[in-house]
Amino acid sequence: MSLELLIMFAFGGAFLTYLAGKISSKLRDIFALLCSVALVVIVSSLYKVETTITLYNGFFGMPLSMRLNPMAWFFAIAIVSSSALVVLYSMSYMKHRERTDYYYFMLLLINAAMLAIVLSGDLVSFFISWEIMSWSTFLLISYNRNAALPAGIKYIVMSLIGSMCMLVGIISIYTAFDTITISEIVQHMATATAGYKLFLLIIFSITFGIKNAVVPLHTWLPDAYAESPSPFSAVLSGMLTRMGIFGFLLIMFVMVGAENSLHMGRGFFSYHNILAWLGAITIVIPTFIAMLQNDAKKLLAWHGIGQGGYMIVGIAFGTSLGLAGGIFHTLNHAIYIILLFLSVGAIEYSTNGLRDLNSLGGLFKKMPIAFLGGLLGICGLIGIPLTNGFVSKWLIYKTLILGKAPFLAFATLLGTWGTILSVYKFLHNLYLGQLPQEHQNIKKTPLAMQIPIVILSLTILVFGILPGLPLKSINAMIVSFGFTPLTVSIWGISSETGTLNMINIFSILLVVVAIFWLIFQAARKSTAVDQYDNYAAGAAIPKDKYNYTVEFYAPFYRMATPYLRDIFDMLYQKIARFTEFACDNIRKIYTGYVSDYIIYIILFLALLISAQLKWSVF
Amino acid sequence: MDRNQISKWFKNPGKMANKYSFHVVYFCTGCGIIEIPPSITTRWDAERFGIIPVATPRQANLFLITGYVSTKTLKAIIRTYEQMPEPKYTVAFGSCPINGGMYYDSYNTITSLDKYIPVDGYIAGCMPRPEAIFIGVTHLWKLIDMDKADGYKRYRRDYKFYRANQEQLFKELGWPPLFKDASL
Amino acid sequence: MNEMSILDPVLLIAIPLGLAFLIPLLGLVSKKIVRWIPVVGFLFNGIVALLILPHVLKQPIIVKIGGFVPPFGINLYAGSVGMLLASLIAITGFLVSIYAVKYITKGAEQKYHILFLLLLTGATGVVLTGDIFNLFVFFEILCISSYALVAYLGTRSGLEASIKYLIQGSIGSSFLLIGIGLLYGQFGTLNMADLARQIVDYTEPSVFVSMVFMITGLGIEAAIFPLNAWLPDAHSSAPSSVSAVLSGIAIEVGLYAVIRVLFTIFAVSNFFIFFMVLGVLTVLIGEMSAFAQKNIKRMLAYSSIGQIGLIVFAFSISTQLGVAGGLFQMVSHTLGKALLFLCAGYMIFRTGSMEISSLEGIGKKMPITALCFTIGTFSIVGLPPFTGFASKFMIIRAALANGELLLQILIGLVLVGTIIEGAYFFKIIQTIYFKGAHKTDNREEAPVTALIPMLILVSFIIVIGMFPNIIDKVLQPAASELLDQVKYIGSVLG
Amino acid sequence: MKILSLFISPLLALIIGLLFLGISRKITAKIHWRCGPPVYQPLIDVIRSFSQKSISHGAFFDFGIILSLSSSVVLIYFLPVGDLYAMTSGGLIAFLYLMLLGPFGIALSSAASGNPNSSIGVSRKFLLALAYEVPLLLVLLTVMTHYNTISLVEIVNIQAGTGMAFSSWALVLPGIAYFLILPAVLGVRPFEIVSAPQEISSGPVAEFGGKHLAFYTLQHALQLFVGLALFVNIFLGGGTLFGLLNPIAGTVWATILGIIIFLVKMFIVLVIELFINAVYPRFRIEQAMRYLWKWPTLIAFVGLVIVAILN
Amino acid sequence: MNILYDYIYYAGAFGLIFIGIFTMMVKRNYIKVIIGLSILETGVNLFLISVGYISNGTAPIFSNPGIEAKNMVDPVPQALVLTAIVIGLAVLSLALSMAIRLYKHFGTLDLQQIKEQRW
Repeated sequence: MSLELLIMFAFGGAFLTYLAGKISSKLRDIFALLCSVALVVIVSSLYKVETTITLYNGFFGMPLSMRLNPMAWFFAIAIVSSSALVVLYSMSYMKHRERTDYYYFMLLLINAAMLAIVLSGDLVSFFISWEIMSWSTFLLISYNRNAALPAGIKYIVMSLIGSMCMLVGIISIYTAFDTITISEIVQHMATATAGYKLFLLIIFSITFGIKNAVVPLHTWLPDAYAESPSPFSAVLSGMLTRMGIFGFLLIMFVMVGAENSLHMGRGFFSYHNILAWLGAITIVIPTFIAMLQNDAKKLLAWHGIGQGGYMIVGIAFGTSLGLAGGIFHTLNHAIYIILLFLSVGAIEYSTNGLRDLNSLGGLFKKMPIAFLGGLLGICGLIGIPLTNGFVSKWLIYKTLILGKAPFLAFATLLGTWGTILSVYKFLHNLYLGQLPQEHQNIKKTPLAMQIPIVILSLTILVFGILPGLPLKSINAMIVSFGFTPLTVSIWGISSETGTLNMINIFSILLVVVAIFWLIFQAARKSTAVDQYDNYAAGAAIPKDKYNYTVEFYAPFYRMATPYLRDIFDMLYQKIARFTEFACDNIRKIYTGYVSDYIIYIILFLALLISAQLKWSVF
Repeated sequence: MDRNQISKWFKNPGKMANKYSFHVVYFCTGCGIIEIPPSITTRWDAERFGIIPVATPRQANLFLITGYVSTKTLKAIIRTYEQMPEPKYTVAFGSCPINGGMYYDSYNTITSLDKYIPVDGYIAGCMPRPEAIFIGVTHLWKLIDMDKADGYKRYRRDYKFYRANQEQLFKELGWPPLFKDASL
Repeated sequence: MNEMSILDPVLLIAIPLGLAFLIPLLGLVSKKIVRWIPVVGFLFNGIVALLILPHVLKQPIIVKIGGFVPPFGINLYAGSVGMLLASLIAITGFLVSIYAVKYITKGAEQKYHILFLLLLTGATGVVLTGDIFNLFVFFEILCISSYALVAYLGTRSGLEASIKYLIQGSIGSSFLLIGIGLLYGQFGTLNMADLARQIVDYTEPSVFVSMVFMITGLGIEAAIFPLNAWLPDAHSSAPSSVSAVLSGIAIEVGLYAVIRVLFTIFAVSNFFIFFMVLGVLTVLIGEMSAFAQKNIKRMLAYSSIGQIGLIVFAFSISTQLGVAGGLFQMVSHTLGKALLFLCAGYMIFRTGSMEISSLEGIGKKMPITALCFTIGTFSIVGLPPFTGFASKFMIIRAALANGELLLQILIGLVLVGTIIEGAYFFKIIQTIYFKGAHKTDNREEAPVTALIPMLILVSFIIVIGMFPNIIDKVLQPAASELLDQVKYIGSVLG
Repeated sequence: MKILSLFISPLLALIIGLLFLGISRKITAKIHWRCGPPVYQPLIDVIRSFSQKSISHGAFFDFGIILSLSSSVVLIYFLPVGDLYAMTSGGLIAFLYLMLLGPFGIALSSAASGNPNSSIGVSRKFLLALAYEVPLLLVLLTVMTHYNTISLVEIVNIQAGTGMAFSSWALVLPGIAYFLILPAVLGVRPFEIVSAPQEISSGPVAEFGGKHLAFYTLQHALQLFVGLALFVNIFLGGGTLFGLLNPIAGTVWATILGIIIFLVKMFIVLVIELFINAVYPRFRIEQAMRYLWKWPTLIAFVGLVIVAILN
Repeated sequence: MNILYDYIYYAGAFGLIFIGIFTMMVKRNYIKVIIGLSILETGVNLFLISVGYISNGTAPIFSNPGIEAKNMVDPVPQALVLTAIVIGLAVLSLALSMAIRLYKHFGTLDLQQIKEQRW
């Protein structure tokens, strides 16, 4: 299986899916699913293959190439598998929506573009795929209309800013080194000055920072996540946003090289340290803002930003342990956030688009599978031991503590505790507590939506208990960056400063739970009661209009709301408003009076003459 | 006190523990509640007998009806009583729950509580002093020892009777019957 | 020369001109046939131009009209730039005239087609001529026919735009003529090559006066920043097919003339910093003005100003790469903007309003048109894999190649303009596809004669965007032709 | 030793925890000038709870409380009591996370009951946790940074060599901070906001009766044990006393004595804590958060800064 | 005086150009603007003629062998002017025809009031 075939399959599949949709929607669904499953098969068959191919020399004579290495493979498999699950999920979720052809087309196109990004062997094809991804994402974010429209504009404007920065960076590299192939750039980079490297790092960091929503550049994300269709929110948060992490890895550890990017500047004011601090801020502030959200998807979106911070901290700290943590967290985040978005999507599906945390509750009896997904998802998000999130977070904490960065560690840990609060609210207000009367007879979750949720839930546990599975290929990636490899075994990680043995913890917990479960069963059997048989000072709980999930952390709201505002968003809004104002006024120079226009002409003439007198052309 | 007799503990730990760990629903039904604070604080210190007030019937095994029971309160009392886990005991406190006391002809006070929930013991007086409470508790111990404090069993057995009385008083109770298969 | 006697560049001018005057006669025969005359004419032109193009890449063709030797007679200079633009004009003209077959149904049809043919004849003449007064004449042909075409619909806005255009355009022509007169007074020749040769040796600075007048005169047609007040009015009020040509061809021809004058005749070198700033200013003002528009055609018109600014900027870098980038940007702008205007034409026709808000739900009503429009906007904004990206890539590369700080700052500003451009174009896309209620209107797709040109333009945009090497082969000789004054003089004067 | 401690540790912790609950009730009573219940009263309560017939709001209601108790037991395995510990994997970070699992299980369970009071209680519980975790994390980070390890056992071992952590003056401030937040960690007055029987009917445990309540009580006992033991381990040198046991190191007696020393230390901390507990009224949640984010956090932060500069 | 004599045509031409532009700039009436345009064009034409003009020159016809080429008036500008006049005429007629339509639509020829197309 060659890479050309893979790329052809990805892009061609997207187009063909669209065409198939013109014939019949059932055919399209099946075709889309087959396509994405086929991609999974192809990519997994390429495990441990390292190859480079040149696609064509068409772009101004620059060779556009594809290459496969451990890093690319790792991201590629994550992309294609999440895509396959999401496509499967969409088969039910999108059934009664309009423009589904378009939806599938864009979804598959985005996946193809992401695949092309991670596989691209040179910067121009990287950029082209990046942009295809950006605009197709824009088209899909806007899919839900109404509130989605400003979100889409916000996204595409910030994305454009990012890509313009990247374009400048790429062209500057091309000008400096006369090549765009990454492997050749790596060789040339040794000759570059430190200042130039710093310039490259910064300008690419803006791009990837926007994509990965590092704090001052994050403002596109909450709206975009919240307003796109749920399966796509999953892709968006799981993989698409994390292309930023891929980019950071690419620029920091592949192109500029670890030995350069980790020694840029001095002391606190070094590139990677500032990046790590930005990551820390990214963890703390959005996590606390998430606590104030009342929209399930928006809450998850803010967490998406916050979790991105862990990855940034991990990879910016730049030890093999931290790097492994950061990369592993990227994968883990993808798994659990996709799961969470799919669970919320299931609720949206069942309750006809309701995702307001204040008006739902008690759904765990009605939608057990979605609840399972939600529970394991938030466990992973918090990093409860035995879920995958724990391992990666553990790696990051350990790196930070032993790397003598207690304040960074504090930020990361604090972020975790903030996460617990807000995701518990998420879980509680959606699934636990009282089931409102109007949701007693909600739609059932279809099988096609249940399967991905179950698969992802199991993956969370498997990766949590046997973290060695993904860590092995991450280890290969780290080695390719020139770091010392970790001692990874199937159950965890061991190093001279402490080991992590997940299967150990798992087995003990399992035994203890079993023992207590037996004790529990042996004790007097309990009577089952319904949710209205609750003690509320002797009063009967009213069945209608009774929902106490509103304002779950009311005391905290009162305390924190004045301080927890997204100042950057406000700043950008101000800038946008100012730009609009400027745009609205600058066109007033076209006054509509011909005499004014003639004056402009005369003025131009005068200007030219004075320019001649100043610069003396002749 | 026989809570130090190990053999009894081995014979029936549940019963013994129930005796010496009265968790009282701290539910203010009437004026008698004024006698509870002295009894649980420094002067009389109910805790030395293992009696402590708890906030929710789910954790309790003793229900003290402290004083007169108005119709409105009765509804909450029934609800609370039904939510207590078995075994559970009820002690009516003061003369009002027994026969209405000084409210014997009041339109909104019930005169006999045991029409609505089973009562295991009465402490007469208006008001009974805290010492009387402890005497009542020791009597209850004896009743438990003799398995005569069987109010909760009676409630289960005669549920239809109680439910009928309750429904007669309140047109709508607001909760389903506790036992489905209870017979008269 | 013998084997390619059919491939005479003169035909490119002569055939449309002849056909234009043939139209009234043919109109007597059949009304319907008139509509197809421009199509036939530009098809022929396109084929001829594309056939000539490979030949001129190596060696420009000098056509001596009437057999006079260049400094004395009028000559056509069919170099790679000229032929590139001529083929572009022919192709665009061909596509737009196909579009116009069904689109122009009201009013004086015959006159429309005559004027249309004349307009593009003028444009072709401008890009091919080697004589400065001839350039003026062709320019006037172009201008006058466009004045008339802008007012073609006879609406209030059309008339207003037309007279404003006319007043400014006439001043521009007068200035151009003054410039030509001054040059002639100083050097006694009108041949560009000859002028160039003499100006190289001429040391007195007084020649700048004529240059200033010429640039101002041509600049009005080229819509460089303070001189472009006519553009939004004219482009938005004209029928869409005309707007497409005006935006896609007319202003670019004007710009070509400016560049030709600057590069070939005057060979200025240190004046470009001024034009760079001017270009960036044009970009910013154009894009910012477009941002606040409610009228779609006006928005597109302002966007054209922005694009022109970008092209000016690219040319002012005045390196091989920069000029090639500018030419490429011209090509991609022509394709993209023509496509956008064509799509907008039928979108406006179906909704009956030019307001952007009235386009809600048009994506459902006219899916193919909307798709073409979307691709056009992507190309104009410069998103891969469409042509706009490739040309922008080239320009940025040229700007960064020198490593000058000023250029870097200016390209930054240009990119800011691009972002603003992206913002408003994406808003339109949202309006087209995602705004409004979920209407279940019947499909009212544009007619086939409109769809064919649109789809052909789309395919050009995608193919050139993915394989820019195709056009790069023409761009490089073209750029070197513009930059290499000596070679130009040599090839004309022998 | 590890195998042995797998069985001994939880039993010890349960017994000691229940005993400490009883002792604390007794001592509080004594401070209140009462007689108080016998020290084994909590055991009676547990037995009574087991004997009662509880209600259940569904499988998840049961699962949460089982998980909570189990994870507390697992937590005990990580906690060195003298030389008694079963697991070191993951170190203090894993320990911190497992500490989370107990309250989390209870929260899940009580939320599944759908009781409004429980919901309020849980919300308060998490807010309080957030409030005290800020200084607690700072304190633990200070210690980990100071000793440059994430292993709890290693921290104890280092202290065994140097005496108590308090004797290193850099750790005095964190110690004070920890002591200030200890009532909040243990959830006793003045931070008894979560259960608050008079306000919200015991909060999270409002629906727990019978075996659920018994499990909760056991969990509570373990929580008490863990809170105290962590303090002893981190700041008071665990099961060592200024090298007193060094001459007999390695013998069984040393282990047993170590455990006893450990328990005594815990007891002392508990008694000091009780004096605060017995005389203070309850904070409101905002007051608690404001307090915890002010003084303890400030002290802990200064401590961390000092340690960070020293290193 | 000689200088004035040499350049009087230029002065006149630029004077006319200036007047023309000034008229176009300040006059509000469209017809007057057209008049200004026509003056401008006249000025330009005059300028072109004067470029080729040699005082006391002869017609550029080699009818008489005694006439020297350097005394001839340059014929090219005259050809140019002819073209320019034609073009000017075209523009003028177009402008005037539009004036009619303009008045029909707007009811006025005041350019200050015809400003629907702006911004």
